Amino acid sequence: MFKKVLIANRGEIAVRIIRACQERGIKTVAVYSDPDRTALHVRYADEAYHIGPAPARDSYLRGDKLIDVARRAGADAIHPGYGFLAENAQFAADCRDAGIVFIGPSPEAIEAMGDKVTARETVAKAGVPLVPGTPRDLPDDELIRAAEQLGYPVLVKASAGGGGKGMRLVHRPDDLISALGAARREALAAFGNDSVYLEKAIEGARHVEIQILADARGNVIHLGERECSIQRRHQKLVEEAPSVAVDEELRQKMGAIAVAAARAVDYVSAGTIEFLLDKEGNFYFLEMNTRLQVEHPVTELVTGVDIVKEMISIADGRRLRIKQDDVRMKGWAIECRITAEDPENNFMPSGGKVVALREPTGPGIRVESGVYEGMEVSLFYDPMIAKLIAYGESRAEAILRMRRALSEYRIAGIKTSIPFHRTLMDSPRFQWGQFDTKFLDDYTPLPSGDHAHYQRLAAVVAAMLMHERGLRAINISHGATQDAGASAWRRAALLAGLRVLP
Amino acid sequence: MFKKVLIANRGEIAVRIIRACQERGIKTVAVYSDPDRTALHVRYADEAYHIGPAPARDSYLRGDKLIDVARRAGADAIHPGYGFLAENAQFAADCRDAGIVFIGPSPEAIEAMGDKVTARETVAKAGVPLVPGTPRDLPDDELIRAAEQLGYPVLVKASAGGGGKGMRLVHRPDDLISALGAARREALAAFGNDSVYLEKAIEGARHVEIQILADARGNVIHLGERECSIQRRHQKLVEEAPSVAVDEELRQKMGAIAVAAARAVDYVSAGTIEFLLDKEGNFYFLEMNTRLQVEHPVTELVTGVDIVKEMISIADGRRLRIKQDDVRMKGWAIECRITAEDPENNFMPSGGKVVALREPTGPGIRVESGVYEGMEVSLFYDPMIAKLIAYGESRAEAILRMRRALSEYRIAGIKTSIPFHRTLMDSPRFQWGQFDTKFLDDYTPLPSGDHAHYQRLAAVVAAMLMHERGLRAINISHGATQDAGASAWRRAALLAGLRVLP
Amino acid sequence: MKYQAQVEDTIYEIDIDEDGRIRVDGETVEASLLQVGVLGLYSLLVDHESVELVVEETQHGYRVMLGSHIFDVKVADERQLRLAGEQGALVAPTGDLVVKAPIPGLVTRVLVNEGDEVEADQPLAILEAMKMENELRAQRAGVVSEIKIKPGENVEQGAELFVIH
Amino acid sequence: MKYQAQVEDTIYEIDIDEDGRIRVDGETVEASLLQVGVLGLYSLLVDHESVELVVEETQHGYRVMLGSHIFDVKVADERQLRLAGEQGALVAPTGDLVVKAPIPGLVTRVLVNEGDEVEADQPLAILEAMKMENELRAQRAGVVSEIKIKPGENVEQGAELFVIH
Repeated sequence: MFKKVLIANRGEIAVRIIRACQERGIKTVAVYSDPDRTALHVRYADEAYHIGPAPARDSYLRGDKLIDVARRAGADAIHPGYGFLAENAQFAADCRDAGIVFIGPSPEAIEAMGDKVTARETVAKAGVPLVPGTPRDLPDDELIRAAEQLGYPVLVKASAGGGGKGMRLVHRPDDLISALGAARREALAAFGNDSVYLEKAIEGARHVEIQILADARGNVIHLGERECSIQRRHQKLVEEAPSVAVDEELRQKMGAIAVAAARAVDYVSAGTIEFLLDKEGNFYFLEMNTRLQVEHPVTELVTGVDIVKEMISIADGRRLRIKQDDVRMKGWAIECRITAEDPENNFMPSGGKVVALREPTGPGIRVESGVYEGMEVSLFYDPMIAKLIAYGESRAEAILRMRRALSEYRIAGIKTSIPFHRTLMDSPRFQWGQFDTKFLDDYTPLPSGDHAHYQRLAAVVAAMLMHERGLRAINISHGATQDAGASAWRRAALLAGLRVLP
Repeated sequence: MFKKVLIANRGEIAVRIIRACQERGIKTVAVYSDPDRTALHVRYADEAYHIGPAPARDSYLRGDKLIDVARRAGADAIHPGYGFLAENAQFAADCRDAGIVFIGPSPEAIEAMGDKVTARETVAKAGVPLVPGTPRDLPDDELIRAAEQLGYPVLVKASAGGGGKGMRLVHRPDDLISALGAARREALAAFGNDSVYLEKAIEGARHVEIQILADARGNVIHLGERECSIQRRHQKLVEEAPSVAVDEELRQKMGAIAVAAARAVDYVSAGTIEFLLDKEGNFYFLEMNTRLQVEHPVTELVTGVDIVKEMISIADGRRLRIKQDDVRMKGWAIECRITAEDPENNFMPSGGKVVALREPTGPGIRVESGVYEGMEVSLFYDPMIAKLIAYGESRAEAILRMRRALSEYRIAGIKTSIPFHRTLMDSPRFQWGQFDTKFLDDYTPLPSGDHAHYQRLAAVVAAMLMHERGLRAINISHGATQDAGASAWRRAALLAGLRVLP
Repeated sequence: MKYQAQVEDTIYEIDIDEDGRIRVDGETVEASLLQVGVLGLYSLLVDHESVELVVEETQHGYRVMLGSHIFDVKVADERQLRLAGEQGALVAPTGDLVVKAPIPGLVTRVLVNEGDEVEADQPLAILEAMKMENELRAQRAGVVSEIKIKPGENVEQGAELFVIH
Repeated sequence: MKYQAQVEDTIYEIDIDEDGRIRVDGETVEASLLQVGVLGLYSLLVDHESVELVVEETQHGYRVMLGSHIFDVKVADERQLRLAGEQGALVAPTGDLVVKAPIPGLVTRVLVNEGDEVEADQPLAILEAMKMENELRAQRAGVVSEIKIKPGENVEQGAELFVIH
């Protein structure tokens, strides 16, 4: 087994990987940019190396520095997490050339699946069903003609990259040109490549993906599906396993197709095949994510498999410890992504200092987090700062636990998606499982019955706080010394039913 | 189902019960003594009522006040947690008389099992094996004669109560009189009753207990065993499920005996039958705990049954949802009790203010806690302030996760048992599962190989902190204003590789 | 001491006497509010109801987060009310509204022209940050009287972008 | 600036120069120590090794908790060392040791008499608190020169119980 693993990432996923290594007795090396000196991943690792200033292109994307640190620290493997260099075939190849194990698939598999058009061609040959679409690299005028043939609505997608960046849904021919422009700009900024292509938009479809595990000895299994339809601007916000739309028969069918797709590129490691699933149970290949996925914990909870530890074993050349027949889904898991965004203001990123933090705990609750008290949430990186996962014996129990846990979660100082998730868990359509990928487009939280009551409490609280401040001012100005004033204020505050902790 | 439940307890167990109620859609009522106004259980409940000053006899033990609050708040049931009034038959009867459901067994069952000598007689008739012992209420001289017949070593035990209070192990006749005196004094102080009795001490035995669930319709099942041999002065410190000493055959045998013991008192609710298990696989009834047990989470994790929710359903008159054949133990769970005690100083209770808190999270980790930042840990109540539970697919994985989680756990401002647990998880005898209830009597932590290294780091840290303070003093005295001084100090501190957050 | 607190469109009259007794619009409430160890986190017991809340100070009062609600409360005391006279202290501000950048970023598009009438919530510009495009919207209706940025400009957090009259 | 730090029986000579470079017993170490948001919690990077620690101030230095270890470090700077002269600043204190009650409780038994010689760790008295009996032990060897309590007395935390010479 590896002696020491370098984690080429930050935030919650770096912490997750460090924990997996510790539980395998493997030493860990963290890397950090300037603002991350006191980040949790730095503190939880055995060693930490500075790799540059805040911008990712000068730090977490600098493959050369990462390989150099791995050499200096004596690390024999690198885990890339997700994002940053996780799906960069060149980096995977550079690791191989440097004699360091890349904990992930081969550069060839990343390459084959990284370009979405090549990926579609490859898996189509293996019998995987595709959404009708265009080749890549077409100029705008040909794309416009192709859109007519596909039929509107169409989806504009970036050839490189993922995560919804550079993606646009177009309903009418009139809007296509501007959408192509915007998508190309976004793709260029995000991936350094403005190539886009078109797909027919499947309406009313769910985003359902299959987790697969493949070892270097030709064993490939799937761990069932995840339901990821709760998306905003193609960014997933809530995921669950299993999916209410998938029965055992469909699960095995999708699983077998996913395994075939992975085999088509001789895939080794953990990976995910994303599908669109329409109302009739037809499913279409979207793309393959050749890396650990943000939402992997929901699969871990329902299958009992530690996906990160399996990735490490696989990279070490070991055989999968489980066979397809051993995989059983039990219970239900839901994940809410906690982002530093303001749900009241169109999910605007919200930086700032975390002045108070309390994470939920208790039965059925798992938190994956990079947040700590005193942390400055930087706008340089992805706004996802933590994940809250609830597990229960049924979907209803998981939702009730999630509601309970969200009500306990306190992050003060920055705005987060927690209030959004609280209203979502109360939404009858969500509770009934009646949603598709467009769910959030026309989602309005139910007016809550306690709004007027809480409004009144907020007013009372504000008056009490102002009253307390007034008493303090009076007592300080009357007191002989500041100390005497403070204790007089304390007395006064106590009279008013208030207490101030030192 | 109940509309509103009053939780007649505090700390982590009150929080645990509030969560179970919330996940069942039941409103909750907390009660609090003076120092508990801002405790987590008060903040997590829907309503909270003050019930008196700090001493438990004036607050949490005042059954009359609790029933009065339940009436005022409109609660239709009371959950007593563990400790306090949980095994007080009079309180259970008073609840019944007041028309409030007591979420626990009948007063008659509590009574029958509460007096240990009666309990032994009752279960013996049902065929449950007993450790040889004396009747209660014998004077010292008859106990001294009886000890000769039983053969040394003998155990002096209090007739009332539990938790190791009033218990003494005696190896030689010479020590018996003083041990009887000490045990009677402790029993009198703890239970208001100085009656004691003797039992033959079973050497090399483990403490293994069986969790049972019984509904009001005559269904009684067991949820397998818990291993609780890691004890200090008869106080459990670490528990696990399953036990390395119990195979499936023994489990079913002990389970069937435990069910028979519960049936002997027409038991309804969750309960635990404690056994001594000797090296040959013989087991002897110790006592029955007629309440929810501190260590119930380890059973919940390996069986998937939420014991607290089941207790609530049972109290509501519902049938058990699971049958004996549905109970399967999967994986391994270990619990460490986090107490406010100083393991470096003979586990002396350690009060004070929690100035910093970070609880571990991540895969396989569950925290049950009543601790929060800013909390004053009071010496009025039990020193157990939280529980850390690790779950894994095997005992080895659970231990490795526990080590990892303990290394993440930070409670600053008070001394806790965390360092003790860290060394215990590193103990080969613990790792091999080779222990009995005497394990801690001659336990010395392995000298850790990193002691000298960490000693040097501690010296460096102290010098750096003193250096920083010196720079601050210089800069403040040189600065024109305090603000300028502070920022000069900040600059100086940065030069020294230090930074001070505002 | 008398206070006026405004939340959204509702104004509450709150009276706290010397013994700390509280009346809200004439109705007595029993309330206890305590900070719980960390900055901004409070436990409120009001007529036995237990509510945990996070409070931040704002220019005119407090931002109170409780449950899944966030309330901006403006609050004024007796003295401020007297100074403000007949109108009350809590009348909505009139005049110019300066729209500032809530995050640092790159202005990729400006969606309005000077002199345009805008509705509340109408998009004004696109700010790119963290590789995502973020719409910046008007907080209230009015006329765009000044535009202080151009597409392609990088702006700091808090930079003034538009004036709405 | 030169420092002397004593942990258990070991004394370290630590030198921190004006640029913040650190030498420990003559050996250069690269170290960065930062407080991380909450009181007493620090992140130390020393020659790339990452250690998180909790620090409390004590009378003569710091109590440092790292890993499962707790170290009481006495530390003195150049000036204190000069004042202390030849002996060094960190010589163990001599004379009387006052044994105080670490917790409030009821004294149920006193196990020594005035004039008794005691070993380090020998039990001195039993204090009952939280319904448990707690042994109070001698921190070091010596002679019990004074006993300030009787069985049956309630003592406050910090109360003086014994003097050991």
